[in-house]
Amino acid sequence: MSPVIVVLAAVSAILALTMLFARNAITSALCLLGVLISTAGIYGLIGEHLVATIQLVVYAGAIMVLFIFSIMLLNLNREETDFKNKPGVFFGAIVLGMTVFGFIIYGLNEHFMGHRQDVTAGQFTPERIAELGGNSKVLAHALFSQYYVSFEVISLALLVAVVGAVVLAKRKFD
Amino acid sequence: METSCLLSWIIFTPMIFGLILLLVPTHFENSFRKIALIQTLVNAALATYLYMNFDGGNAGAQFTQMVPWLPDWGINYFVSIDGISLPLVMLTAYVGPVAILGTWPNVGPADLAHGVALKKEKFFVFCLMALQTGMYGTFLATDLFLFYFFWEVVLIPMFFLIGIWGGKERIYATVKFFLYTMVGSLLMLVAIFFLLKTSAETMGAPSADLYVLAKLSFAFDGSSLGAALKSPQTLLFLAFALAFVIKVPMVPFHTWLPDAHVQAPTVGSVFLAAVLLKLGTYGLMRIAIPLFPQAAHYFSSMFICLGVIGIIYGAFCALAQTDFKKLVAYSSVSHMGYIMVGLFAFNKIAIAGSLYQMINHGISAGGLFLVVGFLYERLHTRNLEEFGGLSKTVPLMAIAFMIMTLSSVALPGSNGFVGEFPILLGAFQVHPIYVLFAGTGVILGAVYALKAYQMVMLGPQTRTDLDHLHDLNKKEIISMVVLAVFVFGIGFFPKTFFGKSDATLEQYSNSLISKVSAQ
Amino acid sequence: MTSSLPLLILISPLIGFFINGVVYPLKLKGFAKTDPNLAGYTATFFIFLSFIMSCMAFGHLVGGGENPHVTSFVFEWFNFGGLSIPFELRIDKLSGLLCLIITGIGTLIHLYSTSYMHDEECVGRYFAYLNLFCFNMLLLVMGANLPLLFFGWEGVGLCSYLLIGFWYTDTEKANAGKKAFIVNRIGDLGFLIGMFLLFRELGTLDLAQINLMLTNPEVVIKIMPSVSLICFSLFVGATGKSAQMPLYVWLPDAMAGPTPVSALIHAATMVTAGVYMIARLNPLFELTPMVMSIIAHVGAITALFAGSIAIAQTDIKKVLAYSTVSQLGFMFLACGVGAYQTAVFHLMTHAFFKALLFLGSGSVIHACSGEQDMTKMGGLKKYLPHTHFTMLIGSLAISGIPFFSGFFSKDEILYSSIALPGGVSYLFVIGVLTAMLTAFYTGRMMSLTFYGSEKMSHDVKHHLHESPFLMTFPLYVLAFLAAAGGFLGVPHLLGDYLGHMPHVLSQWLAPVVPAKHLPLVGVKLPLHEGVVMAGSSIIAIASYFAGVAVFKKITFISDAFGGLTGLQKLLNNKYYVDELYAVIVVNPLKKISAFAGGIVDKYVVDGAVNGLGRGVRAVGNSLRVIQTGDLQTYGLLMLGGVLIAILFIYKVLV
Amino acid sequence: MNLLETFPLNNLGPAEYLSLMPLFVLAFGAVASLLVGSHKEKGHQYAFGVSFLSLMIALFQGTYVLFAADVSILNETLIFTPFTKTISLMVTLFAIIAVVLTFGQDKKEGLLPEVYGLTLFATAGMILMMSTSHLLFMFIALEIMSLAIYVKVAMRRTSRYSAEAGLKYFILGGLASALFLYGSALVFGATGSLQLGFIHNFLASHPNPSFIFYFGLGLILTAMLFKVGAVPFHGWVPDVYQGASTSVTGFMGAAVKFTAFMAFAKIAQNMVFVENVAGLAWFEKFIWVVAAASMIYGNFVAIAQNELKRMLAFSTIAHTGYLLLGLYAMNLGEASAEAVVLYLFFYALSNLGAFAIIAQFEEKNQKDLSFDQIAGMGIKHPVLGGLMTVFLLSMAGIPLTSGFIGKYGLFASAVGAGEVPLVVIAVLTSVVSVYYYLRVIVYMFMKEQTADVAMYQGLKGAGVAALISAAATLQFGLFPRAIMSFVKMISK
Amino acid sequence: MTNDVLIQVLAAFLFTMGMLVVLLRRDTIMVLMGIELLLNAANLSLVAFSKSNAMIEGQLQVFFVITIAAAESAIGLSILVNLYRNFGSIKTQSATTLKG
Repeated sequence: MSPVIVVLAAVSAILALTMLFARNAITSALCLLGVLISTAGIYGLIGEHLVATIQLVVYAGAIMVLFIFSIMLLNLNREETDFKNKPGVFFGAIVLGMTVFGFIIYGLNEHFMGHRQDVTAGQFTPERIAELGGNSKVLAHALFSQYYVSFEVISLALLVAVVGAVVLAKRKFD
Repeated sequence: METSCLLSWIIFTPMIFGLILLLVPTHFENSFRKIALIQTLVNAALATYLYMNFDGGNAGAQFTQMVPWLPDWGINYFVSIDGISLPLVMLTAYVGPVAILGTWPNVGPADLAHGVALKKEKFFVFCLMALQTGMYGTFLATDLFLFYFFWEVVLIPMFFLIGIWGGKERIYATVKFFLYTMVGSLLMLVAIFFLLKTSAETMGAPSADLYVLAKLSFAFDGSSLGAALKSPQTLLFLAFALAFVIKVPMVPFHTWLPDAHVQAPTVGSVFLAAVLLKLGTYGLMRIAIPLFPQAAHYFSSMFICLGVIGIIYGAFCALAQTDFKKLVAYSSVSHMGYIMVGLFAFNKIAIAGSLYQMINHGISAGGLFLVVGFLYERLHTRNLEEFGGLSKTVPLMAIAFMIMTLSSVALPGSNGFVGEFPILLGAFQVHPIYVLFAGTGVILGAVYALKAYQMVMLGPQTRTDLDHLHDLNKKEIISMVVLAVFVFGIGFFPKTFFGKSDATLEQYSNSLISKVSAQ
Repeated sequence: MTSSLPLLILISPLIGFFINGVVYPLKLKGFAKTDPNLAGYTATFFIFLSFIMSCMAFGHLVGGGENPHVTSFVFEWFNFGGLSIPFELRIDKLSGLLCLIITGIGTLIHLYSTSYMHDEECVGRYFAYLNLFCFNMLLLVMGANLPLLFFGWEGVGLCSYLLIGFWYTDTEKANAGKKAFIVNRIGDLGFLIGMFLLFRELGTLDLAQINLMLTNPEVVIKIMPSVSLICFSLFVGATGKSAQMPLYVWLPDAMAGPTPVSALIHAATMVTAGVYMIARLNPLFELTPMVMSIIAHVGAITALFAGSIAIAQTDIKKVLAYSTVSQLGFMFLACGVGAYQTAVFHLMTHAFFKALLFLGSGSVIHACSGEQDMTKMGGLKKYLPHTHFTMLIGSLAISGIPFFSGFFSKDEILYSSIALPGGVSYLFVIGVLTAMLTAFYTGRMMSLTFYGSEKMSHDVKHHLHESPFLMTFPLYVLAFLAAAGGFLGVPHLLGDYLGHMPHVLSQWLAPVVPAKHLPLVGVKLPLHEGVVMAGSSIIAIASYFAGVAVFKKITFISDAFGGLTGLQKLLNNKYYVDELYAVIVVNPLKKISAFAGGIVDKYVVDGAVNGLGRGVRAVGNSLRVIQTGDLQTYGLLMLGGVLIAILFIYKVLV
Repeated sequence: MNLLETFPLNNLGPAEYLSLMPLFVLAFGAVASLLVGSHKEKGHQYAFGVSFLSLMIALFQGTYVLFAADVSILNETLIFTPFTKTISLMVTLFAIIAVVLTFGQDKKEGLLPEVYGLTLFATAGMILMMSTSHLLFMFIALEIMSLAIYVKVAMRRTSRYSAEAGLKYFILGGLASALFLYGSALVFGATGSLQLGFIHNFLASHPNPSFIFYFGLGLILTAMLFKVGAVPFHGWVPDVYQGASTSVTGFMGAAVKFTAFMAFAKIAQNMVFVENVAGLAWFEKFIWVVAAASMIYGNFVAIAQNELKRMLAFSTIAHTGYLLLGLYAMNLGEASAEAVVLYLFFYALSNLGAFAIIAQFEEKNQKDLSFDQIAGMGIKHPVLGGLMTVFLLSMAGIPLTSGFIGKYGLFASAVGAGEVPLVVIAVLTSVVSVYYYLRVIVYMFMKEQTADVAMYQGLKGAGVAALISAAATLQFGLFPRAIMSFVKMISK
Repeated sequence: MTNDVLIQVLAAFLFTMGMLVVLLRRDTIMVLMGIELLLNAANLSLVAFSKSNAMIEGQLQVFFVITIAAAESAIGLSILVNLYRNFGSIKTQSATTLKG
């Protein structure tokens, strides 16, 4: 395993933690941004260039900008004194989350130790992809040959989003 | 098996009239009762025709009609009549017009002042008709699902009758009535599911036909109480029995009855006492006992004991009442106890007696509630202490009341005796001690009945406002005369009235007793 | 033989009932409007009709061979699952006799009432009830099976209820009627149980069949274990109807009804139903000496008890009422010792003289414009000669003065109580004592009423008048019967002297009620019949005239002997029996019912139901708190759910 | 071997287009109604007209192709069988009723014309969701549906209740869909596919999958349970039902529940009810608990409510419990599948009707309809009262109404499958439910009218919707044979 | 331990963090970000799985998911604006008028 991935993973983990505990919304937003970027980096490192790019452009680029913009708009960048949670709730949540995390780890471990080979590997080994002309090309073909229905359907979602945003955020109510 | 639509006509005539009624504009208010009267008379005529053509020699189902309804679930619209349901159908048919006539609203300014005026008349009459459809259906259904269907349908109009036209506590009473019945009947529903499942397993296809289900036999182990309680037959039996004894009502499930009766409008009480309570005993007689004979027999002494408790307890409660209607209601509890005793005695005579008693109680209790209604409509009170010495002013009412009282204390020559004597005689052959206690009901019954009669009719007149207390009018006289004819007719000539049931009863009790003794 | 005669006998008073109860009111639109005479004569006519027919039926029986009877089968009453009860009437020698008594005396009393009740309102109602009573009474004696007997049995109870409460506006009277009905009901339960037992043992309720089956030894052996129970239950029924201890309490109160009613129902006919029933079922009772002795004891004790009360009463009708109870005690004593025909004999004579006495007292009361208190009478002899004469005969008869009817029957009872194997010596002593008391209080009554100083108020005195013919005529007829009736049962001892006069009655009843042979000397007590006879008659005469003499001046014995005040008080208050019953029976019942209806039902049974409802609501309300409205709480809940799912998975897998 | 061979272009034939047609119709209809909705005065009418029209077309077109041969698009991403088409039609029917219900209420409830378009989008999403058998595609469909609903819920912009409800629904819904996504990711990792059919086969061949599969499955089921609103994933239900405008709530209560439960059933059938996978036994226990909890919680808390919509919300939680009972029985008995479909269908109809009635009694921008407001309403407006009674009785499962038939079938199948204890719980809790349904009737018919707060202007669209639902309710309650045998046939 | 495992663990961790953010932060906007984080974690594991299975399905799905995420955040933010208009605050606990 490549050290760079380890570093990125560590970074994003730390950023995630910071995001959880940071007092300032802006800080958290920036942390999230960092997480997303490092995730993109990881994508890139494991050879998923197209995904990495989209991650950068859409997520880090568009969505986060939207967030930060609205934070500014509603000027929420004041200090948040505390979580306003009862300590019981707080630690309860933490414990719950950690338990879940533990279970996942347990599962992953079991998976990678034992059941890994149950899954029949696909044909798209790195060599095969390289032979077919690279990751992006393959994905593009796949997308528009097999998944174009989904692709079309997504447009519905976006349309709904647009309409919804307009309807909800329209300034004055007639 | 010959088929005929007559029963369907009997069942649905009220509904048809009801739907027609809904189309009549509301401002014909005063004619709605007339329509109801016509409908009940039509039903009475149909029932009489049925009675004429009923073959008393045939023990099995007659006038059967089978229309596929939900064949996938083995459920059909299957109605038929036999000697057991015949008297009850006749009862319903004749109580109908009597109740309508006896509670005919004569709206005067005084009544308006007391809010007895025609209130939502159309809906009222519609409820009455729906109620009748439900009752006929329950008595005539030969398909378990259909039975349950009508059994529940009965609740709805009654719910409205009590809830809308009832007294002060009407809402409490009606909700209690509905829920109480619901608890039992939903457990019964589960039992029905189980029956259908079993029938599907044993006969390949599910079937809710009672005659088919009667062929099923369920494991029963009477070796010890624990074993008995564990065996499926017991569970099924108890599930059904609970539903029915709540309706009967058997102590300790009786508390809905006084409330419902006291709050219900007179016509509602009449139907409730005369017919609705019989649904419970009919269910026991038709379903719970014959389908699960061993279990029923195993627990019979328990039920008889509860029945006896009901007789005595109900009598004592009745004795304690000052509300006339409540007194009659508790007397119903007491009298229905006899039926329980008779049904669970597993003795020919007693079983026959219980069937007779169902009819007789229907007549006497109905009559008594009518009398209560007469008084309430005139004096707007039910408190016994506010009456007294009325028979000087209203001799006819006094006579009617006396006749009904006699019937309710089971004086020989009145119908009450025809019911109670065989029950006690038959049950005595099996459970002498219980009957000894049940017999005390004969005394207590006299005590409270005469107490009521005396407090209302005898003694010096205490009220001063009796000037506008008028005696029975024509309609009321007719209704009471009809009842009186039945009281003495049955009292003297039971054979004439119940003769057509003998064959069925004979076969019924024979098969029952043989099943039990086989165990 | 079968004929429609019994049916006609039965029906005719019923027709009268309908005419008086339904036809006239319908025609005249109201009960109060019926003309008294019309009502009275109608009723009388119909009961007289059935009297005639009874005589015809009687004629059939005379010399009708071995146990002749006239039956008419009317219709099937019950018939299901082995319970077959035909509506069948049978007149045999016993019921024939009783039919005569009922219809005969009934006719007289109807006639009497016509005049007596003339000024009342709703006379139509009265006569309707009276006819209805006759119908039921006839059904009682003619019914061929126990349920029919029970039919009549309850029917007469109803009529007595209605007639006692005839003046219903008076709460006292209404209560008296209620009391009568309810106390009777207690007995009826016994009767019912007896019937059920009989049916279980014999499978039939037909009287003739029962008696027939009992001649069969196997059957006897079969029912032996339960026969005592059967007889006892039936006897309980009898005590209720015939006012024996401890159920006699209703009869004195029953005097609240009109006097002719007391005469007919509470003296002559209804109250003797118990005796009739026991006599009718004598083969059954024969089987159980134990119950027989119970009957004898109860009878004797009742006789003495009631007799002693009668001494201290001032209400003339109360005196007669208690004397009735005491005479009934005599009859039961006779039954108890096994002398059924004697009991029937006394029943008959008692019917004569007690009816006479009641009617006489009625005439007195009538004359004294409704006054019943003897202390406000006295010296009426010269105002009411006919009444006095007839009542004198009646009193002599009841006191057992020789050669009046009472003498023969009572004497026979007394002697049977020592001469028969069932007899007991001390019961004989009690009997003699009672006889003495009877004569004594009768004398007292006569003296207080007819002799002695006049104590009535002026206006009463002013209105004093002898009753009209319609009332005196029955008196004379009954007086004749009371005087001569005894000669139907002349004991052999006397009969031999009197030109071999036979004991007609016992011969007559023999097929139904076998006559017991009485030895010349008592077996229980070595007394010669003649001695008993002489002794009792001497005692009777002595105490009668003592009674007459003593009470010329005074009202109570205690007035003479001050020491007896306490006793006097006790007697005057009837031994406080009513109060006792109130304490041990009535009040507890009231309390129980109040408890059951007021506490148990409302708070325990119903409380459980409502409590359940409240519980559900409470649970609902407490569960609401989960719904905090904070979305992150909901999120936490979700996460918890996820965790639960995972835990389930984990549990299953590991 | 080059790309084109690796990814052959498989074009859609006429059959495929025909079966996709309803989607196209709905999509275009939606857009059209959005456009015409922007008209100044008559925006609402036009938008309603267009959307109603397109829904009708979709309905008829769907009926037309109902029994066409099965169509599977793009290696089983979308499968159109008579069954899926039928349930899609049912949803379309709900949408029609909902649209009619909205029309006439929209102004009062402060809804913009866009609501119709969004309804159409949501319907399209639902149809997709029922037709697909691919987890990710299901996710997309779910999102389309949900996004539209979020907007509809939050649409009453001047009402803070609406805003709050929108927020809650959105956040929790987003959480749920994230869980769904991560779950499907894990499943994908464990089985190597997102195709339900493939996963089924995989499980059949590997009876002992890895833990993360179960974990992922758990997350997916959680998401579905959230959508159907089962305890403990129910938190949003009452608040959203109450906050959203009544017509929207009606649509949600009917269509969304229906769709989500159908998807749930499909997932369960493919990923849970697999023979000889011992590990899946947990599912039964889990569902048992959730079902029992939902019945008890829903019914008991509903008793404590004094507002109509909120009460119905809790009752809907209880009904979810009953449905889960049916689902539970599904892996034991075959009959349950039909029973569940029928029950859902009947329940959705009655639910729509009930909300249609409530909508007419409500005031402008009202939070909820309190019991006191409906006091005496049944007397004042007998027709509405009668209809409401029908719906309530149907939900309570009283005969004469379809609710009874549905309940009967459901419980009967459960008992047939041998699960008696849960049925007993269900039955006893439904007694409780009878109490609070009756309470409404009591208030409507038996209480004296306190103040005439409820405004009701004549029979509007809502009335029509109520009438339609009532007619259906009674029809299926008395003569359910036809629809029963139909469902039996198509679910073969 | 290979890249796959590492990435999976990272995904799991991010997932947990996202969940905690959603549950614990009181700013609605933070909650939205938490959801984004959740989706991101899901994407990550999806891609990694499909990569390790030598497939491309995962990657393809990721496109859709990202699009959906964008749509969601758009709606979310507009709802948030709406909330801010009505309550003057975007704290979650401010929007608790519907309860019980």
